[in-house]
Amino acid sequence: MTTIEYTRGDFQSDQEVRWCPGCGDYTILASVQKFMAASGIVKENAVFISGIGCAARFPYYMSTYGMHSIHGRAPAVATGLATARPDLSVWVVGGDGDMMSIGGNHLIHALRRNVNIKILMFNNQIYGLTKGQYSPTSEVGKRTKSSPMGSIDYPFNPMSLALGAEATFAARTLDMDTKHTVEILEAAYAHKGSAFVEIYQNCNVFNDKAFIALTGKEDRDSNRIYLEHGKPIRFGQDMEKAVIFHNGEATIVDAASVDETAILVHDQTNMTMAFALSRLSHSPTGPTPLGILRSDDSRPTYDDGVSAQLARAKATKGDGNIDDLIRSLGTWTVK
Amino acid sequence: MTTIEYTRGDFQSDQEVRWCPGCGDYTILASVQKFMAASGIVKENAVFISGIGCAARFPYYMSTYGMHSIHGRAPAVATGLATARPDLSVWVVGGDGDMMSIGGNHLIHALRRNVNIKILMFNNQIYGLTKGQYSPTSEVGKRTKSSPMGSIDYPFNPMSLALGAEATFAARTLDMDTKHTVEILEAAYAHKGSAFVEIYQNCNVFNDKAFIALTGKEDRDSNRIYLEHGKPIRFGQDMEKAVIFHNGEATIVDAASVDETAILVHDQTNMTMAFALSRLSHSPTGPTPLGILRSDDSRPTYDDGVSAQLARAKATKGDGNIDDLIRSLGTWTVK
Amino acid sequence: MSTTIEDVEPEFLDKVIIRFAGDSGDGMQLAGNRFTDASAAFGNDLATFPSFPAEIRAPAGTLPGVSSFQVQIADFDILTAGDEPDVLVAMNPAALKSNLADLRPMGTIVINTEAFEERNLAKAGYETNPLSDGSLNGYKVIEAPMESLTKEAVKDTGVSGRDVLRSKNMFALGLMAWLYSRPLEPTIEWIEAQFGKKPEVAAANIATLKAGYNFGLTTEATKNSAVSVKPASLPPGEYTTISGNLSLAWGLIAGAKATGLPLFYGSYPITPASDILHELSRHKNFGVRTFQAEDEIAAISASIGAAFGGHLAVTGTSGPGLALKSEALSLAMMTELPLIVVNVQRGGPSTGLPTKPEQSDLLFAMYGRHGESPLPIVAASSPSDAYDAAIEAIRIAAKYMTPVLLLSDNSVATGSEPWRLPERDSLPDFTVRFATKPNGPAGEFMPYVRDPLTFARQWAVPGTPGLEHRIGGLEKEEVSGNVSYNPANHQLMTDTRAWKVANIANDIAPVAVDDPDGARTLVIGWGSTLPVIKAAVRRVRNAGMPVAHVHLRHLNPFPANLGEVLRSYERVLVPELNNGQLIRLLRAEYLVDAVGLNKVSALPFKVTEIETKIREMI
Amino acid sequence: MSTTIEDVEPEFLDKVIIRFAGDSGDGMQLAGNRFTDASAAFGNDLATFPSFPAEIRAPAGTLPGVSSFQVQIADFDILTAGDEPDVLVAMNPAALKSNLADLRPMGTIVINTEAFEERNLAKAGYETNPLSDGSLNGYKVIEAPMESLTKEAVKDTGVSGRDVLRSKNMFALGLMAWLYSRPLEPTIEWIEAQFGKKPEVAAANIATLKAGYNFGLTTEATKNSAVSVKPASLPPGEYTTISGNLSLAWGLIAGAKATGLPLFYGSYPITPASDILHELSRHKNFGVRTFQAEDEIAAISASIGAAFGGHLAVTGTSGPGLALKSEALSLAMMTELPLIVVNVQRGGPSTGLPTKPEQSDLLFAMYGRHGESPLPIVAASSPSDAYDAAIEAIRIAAKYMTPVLLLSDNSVATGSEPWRLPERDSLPDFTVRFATKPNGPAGEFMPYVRDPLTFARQWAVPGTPGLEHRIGGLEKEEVSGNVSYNPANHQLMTDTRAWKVANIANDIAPVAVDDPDGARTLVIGWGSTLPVIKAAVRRVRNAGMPVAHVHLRHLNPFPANLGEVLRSYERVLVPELNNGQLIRLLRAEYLVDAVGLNKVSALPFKVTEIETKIREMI
Ligand SMILES: Cc1ncc(C[n+]2csc(CCOP(=O)(O)OP(=O)(O)O)c2C)c(N)n1
Ligand SMILES: Cc1ncc(C[n+]2csc(CCOP(=O)(O)OP(=O)(O)O)c2C)c(N)n1
Ligand code: SF4
Ligand code: SF4
Ligand SMILES: [Mg+2]
Ligand SMILES: [Mg+2]
Repeated sequence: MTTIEYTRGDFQSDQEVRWCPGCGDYTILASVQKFMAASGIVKENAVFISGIGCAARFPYYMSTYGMHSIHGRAPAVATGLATARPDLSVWVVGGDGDMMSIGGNHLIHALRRNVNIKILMFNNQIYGLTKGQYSPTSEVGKRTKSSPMGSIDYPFNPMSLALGAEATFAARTLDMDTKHTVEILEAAYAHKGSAFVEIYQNCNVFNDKAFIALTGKEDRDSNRIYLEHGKPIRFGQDMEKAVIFHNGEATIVDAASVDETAILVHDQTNMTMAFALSRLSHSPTGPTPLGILRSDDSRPTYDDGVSAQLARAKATKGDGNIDDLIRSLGTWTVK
Repeated sequence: MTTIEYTRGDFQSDQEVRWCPGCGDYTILASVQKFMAASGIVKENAVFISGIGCAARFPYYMSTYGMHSIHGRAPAVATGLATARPDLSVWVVGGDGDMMSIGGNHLIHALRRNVNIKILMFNNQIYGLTKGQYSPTSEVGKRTKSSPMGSIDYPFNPMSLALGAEATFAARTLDMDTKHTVEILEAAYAHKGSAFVEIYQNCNVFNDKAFIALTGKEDRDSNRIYLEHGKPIRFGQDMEKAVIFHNGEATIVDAASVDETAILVHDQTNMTMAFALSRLSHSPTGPTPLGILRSDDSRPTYDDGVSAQLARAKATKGDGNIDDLIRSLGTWTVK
Repeated sequence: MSTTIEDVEPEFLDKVIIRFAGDSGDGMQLAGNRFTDASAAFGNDLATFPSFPAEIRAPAGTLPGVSSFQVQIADFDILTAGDEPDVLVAMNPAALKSNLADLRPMGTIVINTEAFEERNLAKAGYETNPLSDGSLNGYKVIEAPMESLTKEAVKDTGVSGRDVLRSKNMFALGLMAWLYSRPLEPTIEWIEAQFGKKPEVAAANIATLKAGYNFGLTTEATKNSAVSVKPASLPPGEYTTISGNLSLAWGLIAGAKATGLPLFYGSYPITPASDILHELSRHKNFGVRTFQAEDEIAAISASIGAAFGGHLAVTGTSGPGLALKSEALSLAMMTELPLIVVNVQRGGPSTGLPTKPEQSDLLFAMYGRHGESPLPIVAASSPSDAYDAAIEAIRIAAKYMTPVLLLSDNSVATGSEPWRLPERDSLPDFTVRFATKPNGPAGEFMPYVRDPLTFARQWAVPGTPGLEHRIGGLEKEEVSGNVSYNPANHQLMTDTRAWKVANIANDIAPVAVDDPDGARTLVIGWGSTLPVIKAAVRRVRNAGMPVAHVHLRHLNPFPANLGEVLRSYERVLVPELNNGQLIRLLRAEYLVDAVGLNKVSALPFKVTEIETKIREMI
Repeated sequence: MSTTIEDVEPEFLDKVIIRFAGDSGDGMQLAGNRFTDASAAFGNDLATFPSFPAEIRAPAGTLPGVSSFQVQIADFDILTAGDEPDVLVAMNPAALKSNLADLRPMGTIVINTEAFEERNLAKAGYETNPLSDGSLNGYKVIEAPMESLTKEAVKDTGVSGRDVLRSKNMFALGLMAWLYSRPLEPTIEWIEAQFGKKPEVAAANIATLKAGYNFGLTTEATKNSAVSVKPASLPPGEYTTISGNLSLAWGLIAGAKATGLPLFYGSYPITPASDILHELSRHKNFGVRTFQAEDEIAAISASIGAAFGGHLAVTGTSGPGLALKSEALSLAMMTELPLIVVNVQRGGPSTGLPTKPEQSDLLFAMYGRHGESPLPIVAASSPSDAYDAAIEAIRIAAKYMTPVLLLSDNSVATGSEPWRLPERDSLPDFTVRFATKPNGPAGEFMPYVRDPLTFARQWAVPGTPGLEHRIGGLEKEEVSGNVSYNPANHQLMTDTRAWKVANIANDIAPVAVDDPDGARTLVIGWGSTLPVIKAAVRRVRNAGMPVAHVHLRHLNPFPANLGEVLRSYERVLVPELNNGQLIRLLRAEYLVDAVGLNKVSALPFKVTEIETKIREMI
């Protein structure tokens, strides 16, 4: 494979981008295009599969192969494609409704199977396309058109759900933070197996400022907990906060109040630790972990498993012959 | 409500039980009937909803109200029933395929919503009714009719999945251990909200001895880790093993090798601890936690939330009047 | 790729009146003029009515400062700019306040939400915010934070300072262009010509124009698409103006009330059905429970659960969602529980054209289940008719213990018309009587004992002592309801389920033929084509040619006299917004050589299209 | 409730030969006699052939120790106990070994698995275990651990020691009673009479009998239900005996091979389609990928993904699963990707009667999608025909870039018959040529450029440089494939999709009418009724009355000459195992006053039923 030099523009399609001005989706699109150009992925081998929703219009704006499928089914479509064509780089894009409401089952099964697909969930905590009903990541009490007295649905914590579904890669990033987004995309791509990336995305029309605690000038430094493998978890304006394990739970403390050795050193291969970190925030209104919660390359991928069985079958039985197959139960002849 | 004295027989229906002789489902049926008789639940208020599968024939054998619905949808049917009729005691029964394969999405949504339903998953790690294909809880490498070269699907850990989906109650028990089963059913019933109970169930026809590590005379004592709230976690023939937290993970050690205080004291309200314990075994071939991993009554239930909003709406707006409603946008008169 | 050519549609409209209103600095005259030009380029007849502030320099944001521009567009010769606007664009509270009274009931209001903050509200004399105090309930409101969207849109164009917000009128204009399918090109050309020397201003205006258009597209905004042809004169009575989604929701509340049961509505949002969910969720004081499910399968499954529990259960959706409900609907049929499945049809197949009208789910409603699974189908013919159709669906469901499909479509749902209200206290009585006593020989309850007249089984709800029983999706033994593999029983149950539905033909009104002059040609339709067919028939008759008209409310079973009626005409025309669905049912059932007039272009029929076809046939 | 009355069915069988074989201590004579009596009580004609070990005390488990009992049951007078058994009950390896050679190809073997352990295998002279070495591939094997199931069944009856396993013959008998729908009552009565003095032995025998019956019921065991009427003589050629699920699976492999594409099969297990998944998963050396999905929606979605990737994708299921696939199938239609959807019909609606034959999904296949969503439908008429039907479905799908519905049913799937094999190297060539070059004016790839003859669009697969493009479920602009809201385009695309399917009528064989004598009455059928209709037609003709027969492979579009054929007969009879589905399509399409003969009792037609109806009509 010769390396081709791409620019961001090489990944822009000829279609007008039709999201609302100011929508976080624009920034994510730019980050993905930037990542793609530098990734080394040959353009014709990249495929973006989506469901339905604002986020799910994404494939139209990428000049790669793509499918804007139906609501919730993108992980399943992608599973078939990646299984059939392990030579491709298959990406799934969708919103929180698409992935966690109607598509929840396909998401968790794709994760447990460890199919080699990269799943980007744009979480705006709302149904954008259908004009603003609460989603499975909306906070309790949220008033929307379908919950005029406030939602009583307790939301998922997408990181916890993905980990509970055996995700081998689970990470979180923020639309605005393009640098971090690109880093996470690189890691997801490098990971062997399915990668689940939650991207907090501002819907400035139906759910503006849902992530203000992480994006607002005043709060963002004190609320963004950037995780780095092998590093003690510290954060805050002056790194004055730290995360420790206390009573079996990850807990935030003043760094000064604990011994340096008590501070949790992030180990992205440790499933329980990843889950513990996911519990630090349920909705991003306070300190919230960003980055790779889990990345574990030790589990074989589904598509490799399929390919290996095919190869083994051919090696032991030889290439199938249909004329022999239909005679394999024994034949007789009528003269 | 007057308490009625029931016997187990009062919960047996007139239908012949048609499972294979020796199937673990019989023992579970007996446990449920025993529990019911003593539970204080008025018979006509109990409803059993199931999907499709061997396990899902369950409602026919209970003399309560019941519905044998369609494959995978029982948690959703039950959600509707419990929301409409919070006065009832709604139970869901199904197999590992019914609940975690086709029904996975409804399961996780019922759990996050905390609908007041009690979900019993009979996990035999196989599709019984359709004659023995691997299920989402079957181990990797399993050879079945649909996986002649061995399954390459990494299985769910049902406890981890339930917890990742925000289950407020998650417990595990064993078909054979009727005493423990009844205890867990009691706790599930007492819990406010949705309860997820995984019951390891032997399918002696298509997956015999899957749980032999927990049921075989030789191994069972060394492999059953019975969890009790507030108690240090010790197990083994002579309680010689213990569970501690090590590197952020629950780990099994020789009790003698650690300080008594290092032994994990089970706290069923602690989500991270519950998750950590769920990771002690992925398939029950070695030491496996049994009992209540999580039980937390602090989250309001979905059906209570619905009822409260209805009551509040009536209190503020008064009982709805249809004649006023259709005139609420203003009217005019043609003479 | 060009921006908008692909999206342009020569929209059919009998007439529409649009009023742009804002502060005098908001550029409303310009927006109005551009919209007018784009429509003229399009071949419509037009009349405009600009209105400027009386004071030259009234303070911004106040009532005297409001400037407005009204345009009437029509398919036919018009002389005035019309009276009541159908759509009001309100750029600020003052514009809303001074124009709202003119807007027709159920009209559309496009709101620049960001102008609705305290200072502006106060200037306009509002004490509470009309966006949240419920005072706009009678309208269809499209909210957009136009200022920040404009700012974002022009971000990279180079304009700055005061110029940034200048182009927000273009946002409003773009959004109206989406709603009324006007081309953007003429406006873009005009902008380019106008601001040739200031390319950044031109770019800003174009970017905002497109942003408005795309906002409509992206958020699946639908216009009021019903073509309402007003009768020459309205019969006496009390009236309101109503849209179909609202009247359908109210009909559900009313129908449930008539049965004496609480209403349960399980749904997953989908255009154009979501508003039924929104409306019902506002009426919890009627004991209405709304359940926003994780998907359409859960929505219908939960509704089946609620029906088992004795609620009047309804699940609503549009085409793709109906597809997902198919398996569970078959379960509801087998368990013979009452359930209403509302399907607001939209352009198909697949995701199709979510905001467009089409009548292409009839055969799907009829045959869209595996096995022999017959269900009654009721269709709403107009926005106000949706109320009655909902009540009728509930009557059938509760009386016959069966799921019922209730078909609406985008035109019915989002269109509106005057509705002559039923008298107070005139709600029919469909009181449901649950089983209270065992009906079996051994004192047990047998769920498949049937009423000899309706073939309905008894409804026994959990919580009733002594009636414990189990139902499910495997074939049921007659009477006992136990699982049965008996062949004769399967035949009997299959036949019974078919008879039960067929028999409803005796309990619905025979078709009323509108045939004043003894015609030899019959036009037969269903659903939202009613007003257009009516108008076409009127025109033909006015031209002195007799033609008869039948419009079906019941698509399954057909009214008992339908075959006879069809056979009494020499020629039968079936206009449908699909490729021929009702006509297939009629041909198969009655072997009449009916002729179809079909249109699948995401547009309603034009009166002339039907008129021409009738004339051709006569 | 009585135990079994509900489940008894007066099964229609032309004839079946069953052989019980086991060790002389296994009670096979008794089992055989009881089965015979239960069948006699049932009104069948019978002939039996018991066979005892030659040696009085041959060692247990050895070949000489095998005892067997054969019974032939038929609907008509029979004189001998038959030649080749259809079913062999083998209680141990020796019984299998000494009887297998007699069993007919594709026959059913009921195995007591627990007897197949090393010692017994050795005694019978087996070197490898026939249960796992593949030597039973040509049969339908039902395995049951009869010993432990018997032990469990009798646990509470009080028997102990050697008596415990004594009743395992009753397990085999009960299982056969399920498979052939014999009543249990006569046997229970006999047991009670026989063991009156040993109530615990009676109880043990009854418990085991029921356990065997319930085992069949619970695990959805199906008998070979096809009624195969052998032609008087077979044409010369090489033959094998094949069941429909197998031949369909092989046809898929062959058809994919013909296209030159790898086969992808996405499925979720469901009776009676699961065996297609099982069979395909065994042939990975053909490059076949099988994907056991989490549900039917994922199964079809993954198949669509594989199709997009250039695989020959197939998804298989039965009724309830087809319902779940409806929405995604519409996406496949809109994206115009080739895809085969196999539907093995079973008794419906809802969960219905999963192990029973029915033809009640035809209208669902035809109309089971929202919007205008036409798809070709191909049906298999017999077990061997399923091979050809699968190849034909693939031909159409690949050539026309369209999903195709391939209908089978329980009779075709689980039945078996002699199959004249195609010559070696006779596989047709359907080689698919993917797009390799841009086709747009600006050097881009336009996915909706169509072939002028087939209307098929081009298939460009990811990985091909320069052909990057996007497809999806929103309406597509002709040629470019961009999203389009244009009305004229929607009409055009709707029409094109309809034409594309209708046009296939010109590419399929005209219907061949079997009418040697110039009849005035035509019988027209589809699917698994073929052999029965053929036999009925033969009988009528033998009685000297002319009657014509047409059997349809293509249900949509119909062959081009069908209308003409239908109109050339005075009377048309349409026998179907449903409430009248093909007949509705024929009446709507051709306005012929056809008459239906319908049966929905989970049983195939009897030859006499059709014969009588034809005689009535002539
Ligand atoms: C089967 C089906 N049900 C419902 C819909 C309507 N629908 C489209 S997108 C959507 C949810 C959008 O929310 P999300 O996935 O969070 O995406 P966002 O628009 O917020 O990016 C819904 C309910 C549909 N298109 N198909
Ligand atoms: C829609 C649908 N798909 C598939 C099936 C076939 N089916 C019935 S039960 C079952 C799985 C059974 O496994 P499980 O849920 O684990 O229950 P068990 O029989 O093991 O108790 C399947 C695939 C069905 N009935 N309906
Ligand atoms: S509605 Fe929200 S998510 Fe959708 S495009 Fe607009 S801002 Fe973005
Ligand atoms: S197949 Fe397995 S799970 Fe089903 S009844 Fe038999 S032993 Fe139980
Ligand atoms: Mg969203
Ligand atoms: Mg199971």
